[in-house]
Amino acid sequence: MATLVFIFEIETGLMNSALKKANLGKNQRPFYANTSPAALKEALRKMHLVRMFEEMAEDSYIRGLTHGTMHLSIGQEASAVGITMGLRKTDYITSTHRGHGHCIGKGAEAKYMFAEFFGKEEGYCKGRGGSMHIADPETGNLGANGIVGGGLPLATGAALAIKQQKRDDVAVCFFGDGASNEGAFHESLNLAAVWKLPVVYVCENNGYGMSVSTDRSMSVPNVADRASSYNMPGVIVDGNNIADVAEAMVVATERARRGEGPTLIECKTYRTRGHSRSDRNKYRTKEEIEEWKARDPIPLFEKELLDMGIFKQADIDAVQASVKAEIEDGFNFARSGTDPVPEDVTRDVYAREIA
Amino acid sequence: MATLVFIFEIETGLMNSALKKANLGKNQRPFYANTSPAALKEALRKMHLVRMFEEMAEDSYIRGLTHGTMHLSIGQEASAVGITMGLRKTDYITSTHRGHGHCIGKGAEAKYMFAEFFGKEEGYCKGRGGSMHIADPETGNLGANGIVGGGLPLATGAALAIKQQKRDDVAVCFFGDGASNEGAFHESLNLAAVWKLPVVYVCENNGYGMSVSTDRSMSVPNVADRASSYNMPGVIVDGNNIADVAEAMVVATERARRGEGPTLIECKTYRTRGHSRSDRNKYRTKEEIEEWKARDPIPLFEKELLDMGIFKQADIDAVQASVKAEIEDGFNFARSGTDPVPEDVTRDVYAREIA
Amino acid sequence: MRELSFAQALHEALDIAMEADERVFIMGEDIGVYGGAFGVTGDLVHKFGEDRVMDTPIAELGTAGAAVGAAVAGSRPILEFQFSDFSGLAMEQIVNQAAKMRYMLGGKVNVPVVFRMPCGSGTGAAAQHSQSLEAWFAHVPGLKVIEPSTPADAKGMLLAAIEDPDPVLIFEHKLLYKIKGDVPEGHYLTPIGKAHVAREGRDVTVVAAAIMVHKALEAAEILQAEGIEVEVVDLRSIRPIDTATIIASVKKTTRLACIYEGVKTLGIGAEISALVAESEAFDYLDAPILRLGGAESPIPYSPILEKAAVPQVDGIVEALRNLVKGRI
Amino acid sequence: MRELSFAQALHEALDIAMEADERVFIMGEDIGVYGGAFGVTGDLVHKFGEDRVMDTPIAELGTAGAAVGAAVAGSRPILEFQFSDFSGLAMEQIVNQAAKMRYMLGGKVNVPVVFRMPCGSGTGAAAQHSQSLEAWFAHVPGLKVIEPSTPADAKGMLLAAIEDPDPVLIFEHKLLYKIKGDVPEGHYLTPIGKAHVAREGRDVTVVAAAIMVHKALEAAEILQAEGIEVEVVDLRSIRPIDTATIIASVKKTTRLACIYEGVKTLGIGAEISALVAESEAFDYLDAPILRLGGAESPIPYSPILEKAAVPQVDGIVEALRNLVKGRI
Ligand SMILES: Cc1ncc(C[n+]2csc(CCOP(=O)(O)OP(=O)(O)O)c2C)c(N)n1
Ligand SMILES: Cc1ncc(C[n+]2csc(CCOP(=O)(O)OP(=O)(O)O)c2C)c(N)n1
Ligand SMILES: [Mg+2]
Ligand SMILES: [Mg+2]
Repeated sequence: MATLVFIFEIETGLMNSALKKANLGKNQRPFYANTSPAALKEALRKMHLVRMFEEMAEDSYIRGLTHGTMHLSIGQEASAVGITMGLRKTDYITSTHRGHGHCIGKGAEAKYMFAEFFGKEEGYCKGRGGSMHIADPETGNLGANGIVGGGLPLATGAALAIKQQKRDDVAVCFFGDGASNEGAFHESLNLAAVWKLPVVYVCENNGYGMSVSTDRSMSVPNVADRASSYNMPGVIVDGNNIADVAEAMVVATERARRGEGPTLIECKTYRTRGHSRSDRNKYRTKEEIEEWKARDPIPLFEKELLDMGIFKQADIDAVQASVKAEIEDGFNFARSGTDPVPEDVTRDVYAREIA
Repeated sequence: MATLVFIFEIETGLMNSALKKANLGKNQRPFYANTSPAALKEALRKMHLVRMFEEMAEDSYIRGLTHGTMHLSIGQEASAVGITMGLRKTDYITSTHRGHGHCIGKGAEAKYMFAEFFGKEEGYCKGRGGSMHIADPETGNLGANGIVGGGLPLATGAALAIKQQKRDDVAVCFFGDGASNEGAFHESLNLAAVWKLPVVYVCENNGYGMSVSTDRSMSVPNVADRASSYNMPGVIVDGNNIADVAEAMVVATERARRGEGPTLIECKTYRTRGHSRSDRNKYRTKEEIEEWKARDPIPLFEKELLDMGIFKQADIDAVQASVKAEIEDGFNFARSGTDPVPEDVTRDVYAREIA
Repeated sequence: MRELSFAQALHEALDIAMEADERVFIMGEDIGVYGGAFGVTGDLVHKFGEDRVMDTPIAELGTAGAAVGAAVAGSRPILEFQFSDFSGLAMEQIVNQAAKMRYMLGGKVNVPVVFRMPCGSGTGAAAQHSQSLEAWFAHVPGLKVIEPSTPADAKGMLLAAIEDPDPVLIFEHKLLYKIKGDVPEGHYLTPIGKAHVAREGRDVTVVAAAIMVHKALEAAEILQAEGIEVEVVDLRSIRPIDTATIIASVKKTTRLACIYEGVKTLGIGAEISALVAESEAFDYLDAPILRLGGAESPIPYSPILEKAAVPQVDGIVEALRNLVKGRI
Repeated sequence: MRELSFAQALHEALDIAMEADERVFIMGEDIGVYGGAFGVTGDLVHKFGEDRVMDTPIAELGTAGAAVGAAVAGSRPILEFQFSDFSGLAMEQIVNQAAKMRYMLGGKVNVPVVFRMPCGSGTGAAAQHSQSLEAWFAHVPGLKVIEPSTPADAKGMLLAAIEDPDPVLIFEHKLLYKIKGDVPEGHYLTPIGKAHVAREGRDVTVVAAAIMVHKALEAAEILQAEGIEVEVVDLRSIRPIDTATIIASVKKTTRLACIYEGVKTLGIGAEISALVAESEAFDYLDAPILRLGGAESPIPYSPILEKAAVPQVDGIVEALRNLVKGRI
């Protein structure tokens, strides 16, 4: 992260660092100096939204209101929101099985996400996808993916399309530490580097691929160590610190928009919940989980906002209250949604009906 | 290549460097100092055998005596022979579509190879495989492969079996620069590193994957640059110099046999023929081809042997003459081989016949 | 005999095979301390250690190929795909290498590898975790494809697969893991390639495999009350297929229904139908050959739609009734 | 009309599509200056530049997925597999992503990608370069699978594929590339999903695709001399299949033969047979349904064995003669 060049972004409130650099106090790192209070509040709101959305989803799951499986990203919200907060609607993301945060970060609404979980026609995928395929192409989210590493080639291709259409958008690819051992990682990063594509690969390294720790699955300590194989920058950030994440992302995004090619960002983070519901956490210790819980990204962000005097506690409380209301409304909206009818099982397989 | 630890090898004539180091004159690099004249002669013989075998095969192909396709390794003999000359019969290799050299290096006989090309029951694959699947499990050659990168996981698995069976054999995996962009490369090298498998990955980088040069297909200049992604040694050698190749291979093999894990060796070399017969060489210049022809590995080796006084011209002539006779005999043997009968098309699909 | 679940029966087969033969080892994602996504490997890692019950990185192509390579080099690997859907990443090694290696090498190597393939819908896991892809593999000479329906067969067929010199894929329907049944103790083999008449009847032959055998048996029970006698043939093996047993049954009942969960088009029922239609049994047929297969769609998430996407007992009953009564 | 080879016809389709629509681009191994392993792309790189005729690294999974991603992001990619056999490396992206994405996302995206799949045996390239795997893909809802047999159809169907909003795989039999035929000038579309009666006859219906259409027509010519009239239905599209045309033909001729190069078991003939056996045409059938498919083996290298591994004209003639004369 040599130099940070922030460009003013109407959609996001990030401001040009050239204008702002002069104002940097000792507590004012670029993220806080260059992000408008409105954008900071929006980021905080989204982090809470992700958290409360997942808590409610978990609860619904336990109560038997949804079926299937569900992967919670509780503890990883700083990475999801820090990466997406500076993106435009026309930028793309590809997401993972642990994708609720990415989806909300990119602009989805909780109510349609809930509707999807309840298998309703109002859901983002009209009830066909569920949690593992949650998507919102409207806001540039090309979808969660049930295939580990499945989004890597897709994001690479979206970036290729951007380049061929001479747009200055970017494609962002979320994936996990486990996914980095898939061949798709290697092929995709090599293609993007050779073709100088506008793509940012974001590894959310939460230390485990299901039950297998990175030191048992990876031959190097960091996923970012592999960036050198593709002649692209590899950046490691504290994934529980939204400022760290967002600053690295600005650099990567601008590099991509300038046509200088891809970047690999590794967010070191942790999922405090099990991999999915069948997980009995036999592969890690309680202490480890507790240590990470103490580094919860949401209070961490709130503390920085308070310390720097950007917000008062009352502002934060208001954010939380509004998110709570949004969650409740969304849940109710979804519960009373429309069930699909069996006859529609083959609808939307093809764009044009076939014989 | 920090230290070279040569172990005396009955099968190959390589001698312990501790014993030999004292004798190193200024022209006597480890390869020449530690390899018996018999083994050097055998290496030279095999290089000629590969060359003449392929010239004869090419000729047969042009004359319409064989069908299908054929990939010649002319110009790459130092790598094939340098890598295999120190191996035991119980070591494994996996080979590529350009695999005649590997096959001969590992111990196959020309006559059964010719028989295979002519589709005869006497062929190594009983006429079922042809050039692209030439194999000789008897000598540890698990086969050429029609799938670029197909041998990477296979060699990794053979190494896993060796480890599980507590043998001190090694598995050697030949592959091309083009193959290094396949996901199979990434997955295999990571597995081998994580599991510390006794495998040596040998990239024969001839500058092109079919028509695409490495600078158009790879995001780094050298395949060996990627070894760091797997926390394994990455060694670059002059693939046209058998001494260079063999010295690097001794280090890698011994490391593997000691249970210290995999190595990646990159042999920089060149194929002077086209990729296959349909190749019109539109992607490279005549000058480039001529430059490399001037670095032909066979004369290069012969010159060193003569310069160092290890052989006289007469010795070399004798080698060539004997190879020539072997080729002619082999060709005749093969031409008069047995054609398969159509009814046998489903023979050998299964080890046990199925219903 | 004791009752075991399907998953326990598979576990017991693995245990027995690993006890008996040092060359046998298991690899897969989260099969060690996690015990496997469906609990099949369970505690085996504690008994046999991490060298023989190997958690792998998430790398389906590499691990599948490593299993093939290990098999050729004299070991007896069993690879668990966490979901058989992920085999899409490993088709190259399964189809182009494992299936063809022996043949391409003139019969000079064996490839004794087993791929365990949890499959099927019904768990709400949607399009990428619910497929029934056995037809793909059954189309490939060099592979064997089995699909047991009972705990006893699961154990006996997995043992047969492990001891088989050729590559075998065992499809395990996820909804079967919890069903229980009598399972013999100790070592025994259930031969690959032999179907089993699970219920005798004279009015119509149903050919099914895995979970569809249970649905067909349920349907048969219901139809029995109406005086319709359904014969249920449990295929057990998809490649090779036991054509003789099917033909004998059809000659007796004169009607054939193929019921399968995979997508109808080019699913296993297509092959059963064609096998009978080209055989001597053709002349015995008194009605068109019925096929009930999966919908022409990916498996949807909504439980309502998910049910609609594969044959259910109601639909089977109705279709068989119509077939027997000539109302097709 | 002028005569073009099958390869030239495909080339012309690519040229026209790229002229007409800036979003169309081609990617693949050695399709640039090399011109493609079978010469289909030829000089297109000189006309459209390296950004629209992209040589790729050898990375089938990544490039297939990149094509899918580009399609979703508004481009119209065409990916050439150098040999369709290599799609084994890319099944994940073709089947789990391209085929399902639209459905999983509730119909909110289109995936207009074309995969070009050179296939088939006859070139001595052996087991890993000679397969006919169309049945795999035709088993997958969300994909369309076509397989033209003439230069005119090759052009019209490739254009239709490129303009189609859904993923289409076009199987191109390698032995067809050099055959010649009349090809209309300019832009036209040959609809996906419609079979074509290539020859009329009253004694037996042969359903075939791609190269087997030519072999069937040759056989028909020979049988004509014996007074046997063969109707040849050129399938053209494997998914969707034009059931109506097949059924109409069978009702007329009362006999059906399915002839295909892919492995017999679960090859496309299994589906054709089953479609007819479950249909109203069943009652019209005067003989068992004949299937001639590829041998139950990988494709061998030896030219003698290679020929024996797939249906040849002699064998087709004999089998049809026996079918019509009731000597099956
Ligand atoms: C190709 C594939 N292999 C395996 C799985 C099963 N699976 C789902 S998530 C997961 C772990 C993924 O680990 P990581 O990439 O680190 O993501 P995380 O779950 O930690 O967010 C596994 C093994 C899958 N869905 N797809
Ligand atoms: C998976 C796969 N993709 C593509 C091909 C077609 N092909 C055969 S050889 C070759 C080039 C391989 O390049 P490299 O690995 O550098 O080996 P070289 O031919 O240079 O020895 C290609 C593209 C193939 N056989 N397999
Ligand atoms: Mg992880
Ligand atoms: Mg090369």
